[in-house]
Amino acid sequence: MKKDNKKNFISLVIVLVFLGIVLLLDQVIKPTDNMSMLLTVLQKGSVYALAAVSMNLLNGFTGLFSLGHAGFMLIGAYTYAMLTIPDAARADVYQYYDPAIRFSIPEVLSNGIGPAGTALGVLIAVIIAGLIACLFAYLIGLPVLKLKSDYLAIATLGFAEIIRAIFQWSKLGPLTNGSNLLKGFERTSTFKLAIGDFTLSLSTFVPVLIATICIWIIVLIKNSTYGRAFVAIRDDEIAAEAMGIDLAHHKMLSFCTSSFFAGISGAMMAMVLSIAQASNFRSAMTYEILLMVVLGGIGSISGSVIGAFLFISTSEWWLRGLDSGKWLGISAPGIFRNGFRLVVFSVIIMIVVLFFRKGIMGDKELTLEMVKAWPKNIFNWIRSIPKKIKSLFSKKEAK
Amino acid sequence: MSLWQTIFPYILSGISVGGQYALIAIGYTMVYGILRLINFAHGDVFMVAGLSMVYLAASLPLYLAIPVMIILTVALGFTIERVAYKPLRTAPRMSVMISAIGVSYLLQNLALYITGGLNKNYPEIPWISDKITIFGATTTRVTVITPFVTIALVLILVWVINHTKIGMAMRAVSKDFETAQLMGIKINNVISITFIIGSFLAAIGSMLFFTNYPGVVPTSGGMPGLKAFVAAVFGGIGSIPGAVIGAFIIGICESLIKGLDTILMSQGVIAEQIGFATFSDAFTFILLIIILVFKPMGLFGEKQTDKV
Amino acid sequence: MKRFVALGLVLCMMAAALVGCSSGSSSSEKTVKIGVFEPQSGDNGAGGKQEILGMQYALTKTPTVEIGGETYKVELVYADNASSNDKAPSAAQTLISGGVSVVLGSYGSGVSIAAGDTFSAAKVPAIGVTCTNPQVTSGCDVYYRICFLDPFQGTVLANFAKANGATKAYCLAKQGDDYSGGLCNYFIEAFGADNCVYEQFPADTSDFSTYVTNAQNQGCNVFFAPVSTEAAAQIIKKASAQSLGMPILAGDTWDSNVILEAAKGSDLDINVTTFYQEGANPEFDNGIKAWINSDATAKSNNGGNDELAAVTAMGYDAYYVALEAVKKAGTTDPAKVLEVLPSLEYTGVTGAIAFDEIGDAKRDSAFVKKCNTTTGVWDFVTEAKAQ
Amino acid sequence: MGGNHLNVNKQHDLNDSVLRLENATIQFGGVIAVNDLDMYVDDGEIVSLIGPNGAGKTTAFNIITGVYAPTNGAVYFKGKKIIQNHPQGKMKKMYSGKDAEKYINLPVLEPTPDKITQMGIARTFQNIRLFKSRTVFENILTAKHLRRTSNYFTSTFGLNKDEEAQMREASLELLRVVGLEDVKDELATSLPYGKQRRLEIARAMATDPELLLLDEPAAGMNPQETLELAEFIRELRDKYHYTILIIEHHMDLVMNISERIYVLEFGRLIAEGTPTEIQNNEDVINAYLGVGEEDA
Repeated sequence: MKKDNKKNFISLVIVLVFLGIVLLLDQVIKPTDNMSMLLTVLQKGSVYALAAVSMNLLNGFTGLFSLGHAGFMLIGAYTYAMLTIPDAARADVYQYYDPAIRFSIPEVLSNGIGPAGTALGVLIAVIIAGLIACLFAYLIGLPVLKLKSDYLAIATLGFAEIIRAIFQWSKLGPLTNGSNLLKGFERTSTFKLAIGDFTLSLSTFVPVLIATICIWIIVLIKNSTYGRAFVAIRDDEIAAEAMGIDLAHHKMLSFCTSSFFAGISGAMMAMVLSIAQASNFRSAMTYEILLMVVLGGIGSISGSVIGAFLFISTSEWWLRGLDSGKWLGISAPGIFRNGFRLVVFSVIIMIVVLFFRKGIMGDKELTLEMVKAWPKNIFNWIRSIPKKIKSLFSKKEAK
Repeated sequence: MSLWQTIFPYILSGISVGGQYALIAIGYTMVYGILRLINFAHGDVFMVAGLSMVYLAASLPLYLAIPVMIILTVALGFTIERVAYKPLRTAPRMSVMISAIGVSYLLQNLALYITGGLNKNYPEIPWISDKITIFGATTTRVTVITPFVTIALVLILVWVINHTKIGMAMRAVSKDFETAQLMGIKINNVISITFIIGSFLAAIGSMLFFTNYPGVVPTSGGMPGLKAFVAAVFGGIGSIPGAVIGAFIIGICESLIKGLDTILMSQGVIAEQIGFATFSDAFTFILLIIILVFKPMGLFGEKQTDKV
Repeated sequence: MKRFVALGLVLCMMAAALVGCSSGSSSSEKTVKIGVFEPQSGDNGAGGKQEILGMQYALTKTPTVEIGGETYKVELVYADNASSNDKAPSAAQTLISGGVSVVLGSYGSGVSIAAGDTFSAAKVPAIGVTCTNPQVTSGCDVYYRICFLDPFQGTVLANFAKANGATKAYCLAKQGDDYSGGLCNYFIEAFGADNCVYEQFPADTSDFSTYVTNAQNQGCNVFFAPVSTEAAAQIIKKASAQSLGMPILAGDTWDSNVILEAAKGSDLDINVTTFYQEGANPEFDNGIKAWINSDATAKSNNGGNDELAAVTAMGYDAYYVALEAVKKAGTTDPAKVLEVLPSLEYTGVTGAIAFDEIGDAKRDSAFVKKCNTTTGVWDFVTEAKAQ
Repeated sequence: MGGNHLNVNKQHDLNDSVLRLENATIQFGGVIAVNDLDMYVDDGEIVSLIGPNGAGKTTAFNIITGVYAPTNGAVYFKGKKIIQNHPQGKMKKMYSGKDAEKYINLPVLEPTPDKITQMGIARTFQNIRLFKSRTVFENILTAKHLRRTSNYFTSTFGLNKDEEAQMREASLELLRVVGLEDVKDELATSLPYGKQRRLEIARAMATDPELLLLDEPAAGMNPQETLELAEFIRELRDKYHYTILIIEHHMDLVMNISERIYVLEFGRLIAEGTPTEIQNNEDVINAYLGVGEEDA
């Protein structure tokens, strides 16, 4: 037990240091700097990390293959956006409709209790976003959670499409602005904290913080007795039920929890992109999140986080050069043209899917011991390469 | 205008779309019947067939381009199975499905790269692109012949499955994978042939589809693919006639829903537009969920139970 | 073990990427970077590429600029916003972090609206080339544009339709597309909502035959479909196949050789409003045509021929507006460039350009062109002014 | 037909039995897998259910544990009716068993397996079903989930520290009892076969049952191991006062530990009695003759 406490303490310190660094980066890096992509990656990465971890909770731990994630993120994004557009901006945003909601939670609260109200309002809106997604998940879960693996996948995929159509329906225009985009709501680029003369920029810190807290809660769930029940359902549904685990109840819990956090990540997505539009939340988004989970390792929370950040940083930043002619100093405009990045990317993913089926982490979690052992392991691995190559050839000869 | 006159054009285009979905749906239903795998990449094979036709027709005469396109598509289907699914035969179903999603992602991105993300115009195939008038509705010939081509191909396929040795092997494998293997059926050959047939039909389907709707983009395969899969589920996965009937129903419903505002207004049922067209894609999925909840095995599917 | 192989792979990738980042530009020559924020893929990919062509041609003509007495080499920095609103902010951020002084684009309004906040946060000025939705500039203090707006264009089109005897209009927009949705909205406002049937098709629609049937069954006598060229080509095919029987009307996106190609040989009556009429400036026309014909990539980006799109001309003008701006600012600092934009004036091939207090171009005329389906070119119809 | 019912040897009140099956019948399509099964297990008894392969033994287990709803019949646990059904839907016409009228107007009771386990019936599986990604210890701990008092919220945020500690302690204790303490951190599926069987029993025990259903616990074991297992089962019964129902093919084990034995053939009960009675029962000998049924 003591050892556990010490471990928890160390992880807490690491997380706090990480958050501190993010806060610092937020102040140091200006948007026009070369390194500002780092902030973009941190912002988007934390959105997708939460989305991937919440999907992993369902697909990885509970073994329910659901493809409805984009739908729940959409609900979260719209709920958040609708609740935080300042009243004055509504007429401009709802160009063609008469807005039905005439208040903004942060605005109402900041009128009541000052600047802290804005922060509180944003927080409340984010939580409501999660709760509404959770409510939808409950309603959807009632009929579909009985379905088996691939039928569940296709049914949830279908529901995501239905949700998208509903939010685009012109009759709901006063709420959702029809199929047009929502903007002008509280967004990360406006998150600032004024301390005396000094203004602290929080545009990266806030999403990273929200994601950290949410992922931390998911870790707690995973380690709780309910988390063990979820894994039991994944490992063997029949045995789990025979051990007294109520399948319907636990599947629903997992589904709703996953959707709750998906809703929050949707709200964060709106915050980071500063727009929300139904047409962005398509099944392709679900697939991308799924591929992040696969990349990181199904069943590993740290894997999903790594997968998400890797996916985002390569696609948004490091591999951009593959699209614009020059990468790593190699200039080949004929090959490195628009779309090449995605081709390279999908090839890497197929390699992972086919040859490294467990992804980066497998179903293990990143631990301090593992990090400590890395240098040695990597060294050993490099040393073993010649042998492997040799054995590869000798095998062929044997054939 | 009489009701019939109003809705006939919708039904006509619905039947035509349905026929094209049917040709894709067969690929889904056969693969699912044998491998229990939703081949998410199948819609993209359909898209690649369309795209390769665009490029082939630019340099070859049509009478050569069409067969080459079909061969390429079939080769693609075969290769996908060998490279992306065969190594995962013993892996959990989720892994194979993820692999399928990965292949779909790869094909779409490759198409994006090659086309530069631009819409490609499908070449006009003479005769079937001609304009004709039927019962007062003007349309292209392809619209009218699609259902007949579809039904003819399905009849041939059903005959193959019921009366040839390979058809028998297919039926055996779909009934019981392991036992079929023990009985000496060469599983891999059967699976490959299933993919070949599926891709062949997708190639024909793409020809009819893109002649009708002549723009090919990397995401062209996505929606038709999903709808065709829903059609397969609707008809009862593994059942070819089921898939075909499901596809026609979905095609007609979809077309009618797009025109529902107009139909209802012309009949005086509603005074102003409701915007049903928004749900033309979603409707397919509503149908899917209703079927899955109330008749999970589809119209013609067989029930399976897990052994404890 | 495989895990470590994967990890090793990842680490290699990271290392490679970091190397890639650090190896920035090292040339001693002074450059000014102009961001090109355009769709190069997706629905509007074709249009975006044509718009870029104008900028690229302008770059070949004027590759340097005098800023504060020094000669700067102009460099175009591209970012593909993929016609997708969710990809737009990060594409914008790529440009900003690339150190651009001013950004041009985009074709399509949605992406510009979506990226406005990103530009605004970084105080980097953006000059819209053909994004016509009012929201592009109305909610964003750094967005300017050189084209006319949808309320104007919609009114011009509605008036044109009425003048040609239309009494009932069928309006078709793409769901979630700010350009077509906005334009339809303003068209309906000007035409009279009671006489319009307005429908939206979902993304990824390929079957437009039902919409054509809807228009016929509703007894409309003009078909207004200001959608992307990709959908346009399909609509034209279906309209032709089903003998639409009414004129088709559209906005500036349709001024593209994609439309000409699709409509060639049919019996359709297609009219569009646009920014530029070929022939207004023969020197520019001939110059750019010669350039397109000499450059294979440019030609394929233009759709395989040298037919000029109005957006190309607009892109050409936008490039010079950007040069004027940095010249006037006397520095490459985006914040300074932003300051001089309100007072900037420039006369380009598409006419005189100046900005009003919102940041919109003071333009009062649009050209109406008609598709000649036998020869496959645009015929000039009229020049429409705002009332 | 009829007359196939065996007379109950002992005179006693059936309501005292821990488990009682009454007219339990299950029909899949045209096949009757379990036919009109009447049996009981008394408090603290070790009873075996034997019969040739395909006789319907595991199906009987599946009825008791709620995996399959019986087509007709009822199950009582500690005198309380827990499962009851009569032919419904398509089965109304197809049903070819007996006593359909008896339950026709009675309410249908079809609890899911977890509810049955909740009541105090736990089982093991013929084809071992351990939680394969988890360690030995975690397998036990997972089964403790059933008797939690914490809810989703409290257990997530660590507000159930005492209970969690108690669950861990109890799981360790169980591992000690079954002698798997030394391998507690190994992956469950990496254990040798015999130990996996033991772990399955321990996991079932972790749900705090009164009635244990063991489905072929000695399958794949050698005579020595089988002997140990018999001793082990008896110990468990004595220590925890379990009532135990076993399906088994190893006759040594069955005859060694059973107080009573039921014999099934083709879904029907053909004999019931003490080991000695069964060994001398002609029906049983006939059923087993020629079949030569014995696992290696």
